[in-house]
Amino acid sequence: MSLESVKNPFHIGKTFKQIDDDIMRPMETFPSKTWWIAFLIAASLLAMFAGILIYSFVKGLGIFGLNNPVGWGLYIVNFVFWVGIGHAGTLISAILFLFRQRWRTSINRAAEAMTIFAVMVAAIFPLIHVGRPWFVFWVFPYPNERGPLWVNWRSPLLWDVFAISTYFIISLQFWYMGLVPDFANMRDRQERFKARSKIGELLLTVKKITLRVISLGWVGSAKTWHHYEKMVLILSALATPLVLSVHTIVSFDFATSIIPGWHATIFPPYFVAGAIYSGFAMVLTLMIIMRRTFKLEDYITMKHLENIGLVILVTGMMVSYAYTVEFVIAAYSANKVEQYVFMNRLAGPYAWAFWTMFACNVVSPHFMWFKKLRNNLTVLFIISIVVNIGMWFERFVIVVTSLHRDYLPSSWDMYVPTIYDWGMMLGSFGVFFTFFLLFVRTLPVIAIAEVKADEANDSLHAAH
Amino acid sequence: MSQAKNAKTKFTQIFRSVEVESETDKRWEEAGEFPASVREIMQRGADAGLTRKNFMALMGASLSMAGLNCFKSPIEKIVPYVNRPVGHVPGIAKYYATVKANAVSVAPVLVKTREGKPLKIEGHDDHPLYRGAITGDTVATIWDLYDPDRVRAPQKKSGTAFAEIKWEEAVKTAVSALEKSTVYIGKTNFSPSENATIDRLVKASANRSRVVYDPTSSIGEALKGEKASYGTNVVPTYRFDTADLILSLEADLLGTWLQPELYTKQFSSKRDPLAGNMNRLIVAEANMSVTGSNADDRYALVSGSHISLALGLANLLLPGSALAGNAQVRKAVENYTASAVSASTGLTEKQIVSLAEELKKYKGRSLVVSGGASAAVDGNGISQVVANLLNTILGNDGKTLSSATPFYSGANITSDTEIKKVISDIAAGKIETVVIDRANPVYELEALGFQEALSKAKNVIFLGTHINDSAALSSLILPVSHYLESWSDAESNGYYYVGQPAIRTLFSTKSSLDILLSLLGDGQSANALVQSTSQRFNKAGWNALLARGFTESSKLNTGAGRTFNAAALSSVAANPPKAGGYKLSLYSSVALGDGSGANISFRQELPDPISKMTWGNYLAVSVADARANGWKMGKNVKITAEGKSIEAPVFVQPGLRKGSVAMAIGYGQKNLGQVGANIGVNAYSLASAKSGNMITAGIPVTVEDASGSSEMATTQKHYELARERGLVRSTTLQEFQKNPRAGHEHEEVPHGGKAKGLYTAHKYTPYQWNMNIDLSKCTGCSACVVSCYSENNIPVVGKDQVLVGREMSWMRIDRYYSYQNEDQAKADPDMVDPGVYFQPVMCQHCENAPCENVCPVGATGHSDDGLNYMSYNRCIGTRYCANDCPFKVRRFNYFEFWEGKLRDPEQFALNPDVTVRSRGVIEKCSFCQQRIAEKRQSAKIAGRQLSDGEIKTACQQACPADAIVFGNIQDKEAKVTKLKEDSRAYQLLAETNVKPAVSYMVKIRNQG
Amino acid sequence: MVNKLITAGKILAPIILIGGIAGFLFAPPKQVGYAPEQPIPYNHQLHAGEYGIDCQYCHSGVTLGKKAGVPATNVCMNCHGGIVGAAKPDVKKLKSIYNSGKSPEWIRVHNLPDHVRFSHGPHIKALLKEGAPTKEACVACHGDIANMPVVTQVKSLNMGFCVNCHRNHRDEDVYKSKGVSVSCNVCHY
Amino acid sequence: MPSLHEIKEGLFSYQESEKGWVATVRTPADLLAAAKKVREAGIQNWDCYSPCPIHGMDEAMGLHRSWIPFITLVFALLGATLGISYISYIDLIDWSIVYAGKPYFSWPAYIPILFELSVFFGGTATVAAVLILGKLGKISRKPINNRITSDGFAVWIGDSVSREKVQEILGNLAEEVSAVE
Repeated sequence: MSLESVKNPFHIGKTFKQIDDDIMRPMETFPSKTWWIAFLIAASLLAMFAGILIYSFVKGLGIFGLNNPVGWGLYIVNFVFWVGIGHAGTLISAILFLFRQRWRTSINRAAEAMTIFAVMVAAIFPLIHVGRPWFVFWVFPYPNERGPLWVNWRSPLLWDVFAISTYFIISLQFWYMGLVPDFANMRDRQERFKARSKIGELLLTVKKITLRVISLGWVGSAKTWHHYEKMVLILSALATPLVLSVHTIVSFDFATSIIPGWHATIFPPYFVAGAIYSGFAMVLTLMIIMRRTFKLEDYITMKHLENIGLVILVTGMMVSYAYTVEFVIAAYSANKVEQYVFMNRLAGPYAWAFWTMFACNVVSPHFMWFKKLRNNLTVLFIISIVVNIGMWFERFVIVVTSLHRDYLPSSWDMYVPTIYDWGMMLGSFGVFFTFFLLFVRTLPVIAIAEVKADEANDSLHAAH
Repeated sequence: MSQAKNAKTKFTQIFRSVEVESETDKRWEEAGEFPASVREIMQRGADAGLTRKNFMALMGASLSMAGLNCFKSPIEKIVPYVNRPVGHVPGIAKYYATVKANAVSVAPVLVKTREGKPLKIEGHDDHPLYRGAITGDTVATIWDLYDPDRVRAPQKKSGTAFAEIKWEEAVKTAVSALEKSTVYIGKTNFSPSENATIDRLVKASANRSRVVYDPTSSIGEALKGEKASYGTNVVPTYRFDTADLILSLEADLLGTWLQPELYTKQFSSKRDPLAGNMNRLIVAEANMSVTGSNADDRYALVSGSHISLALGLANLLLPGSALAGNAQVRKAVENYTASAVSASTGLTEKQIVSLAEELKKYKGRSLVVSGGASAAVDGNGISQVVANLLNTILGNDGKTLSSATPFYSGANITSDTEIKKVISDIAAGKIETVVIDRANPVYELEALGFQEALSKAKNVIFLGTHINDSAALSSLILPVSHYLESWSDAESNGYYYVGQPAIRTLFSTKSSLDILLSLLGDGQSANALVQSTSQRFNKAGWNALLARGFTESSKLNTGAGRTFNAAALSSVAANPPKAGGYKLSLYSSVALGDGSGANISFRQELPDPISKMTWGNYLAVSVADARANGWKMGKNVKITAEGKSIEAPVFVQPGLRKGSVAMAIGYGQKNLGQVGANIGVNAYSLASAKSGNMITAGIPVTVEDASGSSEMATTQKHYELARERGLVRSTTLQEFQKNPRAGHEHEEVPHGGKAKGLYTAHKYTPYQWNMNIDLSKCTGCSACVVSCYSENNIPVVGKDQVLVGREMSWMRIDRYYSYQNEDQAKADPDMVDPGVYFQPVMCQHCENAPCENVCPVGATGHSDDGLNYMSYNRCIGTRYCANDCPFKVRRFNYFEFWEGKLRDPEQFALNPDVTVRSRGVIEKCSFCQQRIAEKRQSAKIAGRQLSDGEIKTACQQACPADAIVFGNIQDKEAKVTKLKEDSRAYQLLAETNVKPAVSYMVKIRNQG
Repeated sequence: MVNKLITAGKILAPIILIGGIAGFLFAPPKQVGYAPEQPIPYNHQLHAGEYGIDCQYCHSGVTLGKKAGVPATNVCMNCHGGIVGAAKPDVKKLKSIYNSGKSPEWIRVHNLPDHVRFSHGPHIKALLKEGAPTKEACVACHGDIANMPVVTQVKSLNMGFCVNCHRNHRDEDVYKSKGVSVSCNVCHY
Repeated sequence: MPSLHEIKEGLFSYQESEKGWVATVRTPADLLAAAKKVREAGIQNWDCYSPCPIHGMDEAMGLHRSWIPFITLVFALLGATLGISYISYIDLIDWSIVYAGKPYFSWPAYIPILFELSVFFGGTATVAAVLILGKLGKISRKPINNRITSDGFAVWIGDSVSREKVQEILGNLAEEVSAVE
């Protein structure tokens, strides 16, 4: 089946069969050497992550650089960073869906996968950074034999528990439900594969069984599509405020506290903008690599990347605005402690972190003003990396510089991350990329049914 | 008692085994020493019901907190008493009065015991002089008792190692060694019984001699000076509570000099600005001491130049005084003109003249004191002589100081000349046996070459608790018991004290008196000797004496003024020495003192009140010198004095004049124990011996850069902004009298004080606990900090953890340097005269506590009596509360600090009423919840309400300055309520509306 | 066969899961019913029940402070030192232990975790009516010990047990002024 | 030990009960047209199959509005109600503790949790509703042919209608009509 070319710039113009073959090629061929190398690196970082984790359970949190004024260090920096990354996926799926942005279809699957993995990585951090992780289930308000012993509903950390678990579960449902038609597609393609050995046959059978189970008996009925479409709309409508609420609540961890530099009303929008900023940058990084390695240039076009670049430009300016406003608020507040914290960011012992953040987050997105640069893969790639570095430093600046010098100068101290802190940070990338690399080889990285739906729509319009 | 096969069972037996118990009882009964009231102390609990709390609460707490209570609890046994002592109720603490006397001080104390175990040392509230005053060092002696590194049995050197021997053999060896020519080297001693016994021992043979020395130069300097000035062998009693002006020349009377707890008590009793009862403290010193930091006026001197200042003042004050006609005096002081003194001390002429003018105004009601290692410029007690001279000129003698009921009247000090002769005799083999009694001359007298001489001695008998540098070189060690295991006595300030044991000896040790008596071989027991000595002083009967712990030996009176012997000034230089180069002063640190207790990690980790340094000493240098040489904190330098040099890190200390450098003694011991050895450097090795005397002040040294730098384990690194943020508030007495709200200039009052919270406040009835801390009284002495550690089972974390900022102190004393205003700050860029402010900060128990809000599991909240509680067993350790605490008083257990870390018998020092925290939980000040609960429970049992002042927190109880008041704010008549309403009261960070339960009182300095 | 197994799995899995969680959450306290064998089978029913010896005769610390206290062995000897029950083998055993200068090693029955601080005194004070025998106050937590030949733990003594009592009674007039509280720091410090 | 084949059979024995006729069509537009025709023919028991949702299909097939938004709303409100009830019971009745001087019922602090609970309940209920309404989860179902999930479009009509009738309705839109047993 072929379609005449239409005006839509995101129109692909391939047969459905061709689309299937293109997108499923990575899953149906043996992984390349590059993939194996990348996977080995990621997996060994994951192993390091696990190793440090076990060591910290055995020895105690003292192996990290935390101390009295700075009770939260790289763990929370990483947590906020990864939660931020985890925002772009749902945002692309949900908000762009609500705004009927066609360009979402080619990237939403991978972006959602990124969300799931980033939230998983993020959620690990607050769980393992507590002093007694074996009691971390106490944050759930379950009835227990200690009599009426419950949780403190006023704690932003408890809100986090609810927000992040809800976000994770809803995102997972959204992602999974989006995959079901593609699973069915995969299920129905299996017949073309023949096993050449006993083991191969066994694996193939397992794969077939698994696919049948996870595709939930999808038959492509219009009646199902009818409900399904509604569900996508509703989940999008739910996920949009959810995604905003999650980072808002993460920002409450800081904003509801009393620490100067944390206690700011601008935090919720500031954090959400930052999350979108970093999330899109990460999507950009991943898409540039993915389209190149899996030859998906027809699906993820320069136009897609350019749009992401524009989002980065806009959110980058929002973040810059937030930085400015923070300083203005401090200056205007006549609160000496607040003022000191911001002066300390500019010129204190962690000024290097602030200026790194400034250079990465405030300066670099402005390259996106230029169409030529927006269409330059190298520039886009570098900027996407730089923005993520900057956003990591933003969290570092917020968490560490606010804590290390607060009200009483007597308790001021420095925070120096140890090798284990850095190991956990690197390791978290390992965890993320291990999952992501597995994802690109096992699941369709582009939502096939949705691409087809758009293509079908094009054909209907063309027919008119 | 059988020798232990295994240390663990041994200590368990001490408290549990009835077998051992009855055996001991029999022994004591046979000796007939124990009156009924005391015997019960010795009836240590075999009640395992309590032992369970003691053992399991301490050792097992973290286990059960780790959730093992999900499983079946382990079977526990209860072994009750066979015969329970009358009046003993398991679980209820008993207090015994005793005395802690060491070489330089006497402290009446109460020992809190539970089931026969001493748990805590507290001040003796009923003592009319001390009124509960205690030093941190005395509080810390509870850990001395349970120090695992104590020598556990007599040791004899065979080859290079020591081997345990039996007491009988040890005594036999010692007695035969004493038959040779012998020198008995000890320190100053307050005990009449011991002094008499030592005298008997020494005089028993003609070839025995006695050496008494004091390396801290506190009593030593005073005795030498008194002898020169008045020909007496006593140190007078100082009455800081009667002096309106105190001039201290290098005497750290609030920190380390003689009896700082008593002096603090006396000093602070006259720091009540509301009643107008304010004394004036003027300190002239080189190094910044606790006293100097509390001075109303402080004069930073060139190291060792306080003699010049004193003589200069004498020169100005002489006309018209009692000594005006004394030509000898006039001759001695006449060259000390204001300008000459100015050149010597670094002060301006105007300062000197105005100081003299002021002293003149306080004739007869002032007090001049001088002493300590940093005052010992000639080894002959000149500092005491010049203090005496000034006191005589000012007519203070007999008014604010008393020689009639002396502070010290024990063994007389041996002059350095004689000590040098003894040392050369040892070196020459003329003295074959050296007895070292609870001293460490190898370490302390390094400058006099003691160590080299000692190697020539045939027999070295060491009496002491640890294998210190001297013990390591001895041939026989006779382990001395802790004072809580011994009978002892002391006489001081017109009181006679009896020290009674509170526990049987933990190890195979004997009391010092018992050892001395056994060396004499006349079979008398220490108990009998003390009893007979006490009859000289005590009229009320032995049991009454034991119950009280002391008796008045003679009525405390000031006596008449004495005649000053002007010949004492003969050694004074005709002209004041000129300032120039680096001059080093040695000083005793508050934490370690003379260093004998350096093996206690709590002492090592107690931050120095001024520098906030832990775990080691350093060379304090002035800001000007640091700037000129580019020295940063921790830069290693090489200090050379008379050819001997050591390397130490630099600490940039505000309050020092250019050229003055200072270093603490007590550090750098090579042997002591697992904790105390090789921490810091031995400052004694820089002491000057050129003149033949050992000199510890004003030593000319050269300071050169050495390679590298050291990490400085300070607990406070910043002191700026304290005034601008309204954290410490101070004003002068004059300002305060004009404006009672003076000092609150930097208070932030949002919305003009009319801001209302979102919520209506909760009501707390009938109790709501509050605390008030008077910054005018607080001297920063840190007794409260030690007491808090002892009461609340706070772990010591070690240098590496302090370096990363993880000290666990529930209560810290913030120290700030500040100036009254910008102009003052600009005028003193080198920070020679900064104002020093101390601010004890513990959990503020905020009514609107930010920490409570953020705990997801509700481990911390507000109790019905207004406390911010912390349930360790609910804590999962998110550390959010610690982050959100604006005072940063919450501490997190980054590692397991107790379980498996305690060395037997350290666990017995733990308070069974306080849960030992495991790894991964937050802890913080609880306002001594266990003390509140105990009193509330007993009030409930008695069916009454608590009265004001009934509950005392550990810090309040230890505070010698009475700066801390604790009570129920709901009681309108309570002292704490009244203080909170005072115009001086303020709360930290009140602008954040956290509503702290702790309020502070503006510091009032009485300036000019 | 396979299908049956699968069906069974489908039904059993949620039951096991829910049952397991419920069991974990609501399992009856393990301590209830704990009645260890004591070195000497001291019979409370006989002493406190039949002979009516007041609890405080032996547990004399109960009104004074934290500990009720297991009696010192010489308290037993007040009666058994003479001819009382002298023929019984257990009394003989007790005597021989006492005469050897030791005490029997009793097994603790009511055992609170170490982070819980319970003081008997105020509780007995609050629960004991004027002139009534002490055992009426003890019943609330220890059950009817006076009728137990072997002491058995009858109440869970877990946190819920303590808190329920504190919470339910704190607003009653009798207890209002006594500071009955549910604040954590009443027991944990 | 049963063979793999047996397990497979046990798991997925084909149980399609809806017998009838399947007509494949070529394009989405054809499917729309076919659907329209079937509906106009007044046939009740029929359905369309496609690899992707097709815009306009609901109108073409005359499907009534989905119930799902209503279910979402009900469950979202249920989540919030359960949440506030639980929290109120705990904070007001069961375990009243003063935290930071705030009232026992600190409603502003509950808003984030209530919001999350309503989203969680609403979202999960939505997915559950789709599974039920869309007849998902019955993994034994198989598509009418393997091309449906890739590039096939088809109309299914129940066997109450004869094959001839089906062909008549669809005319030349149908590529091929076959029977489903």
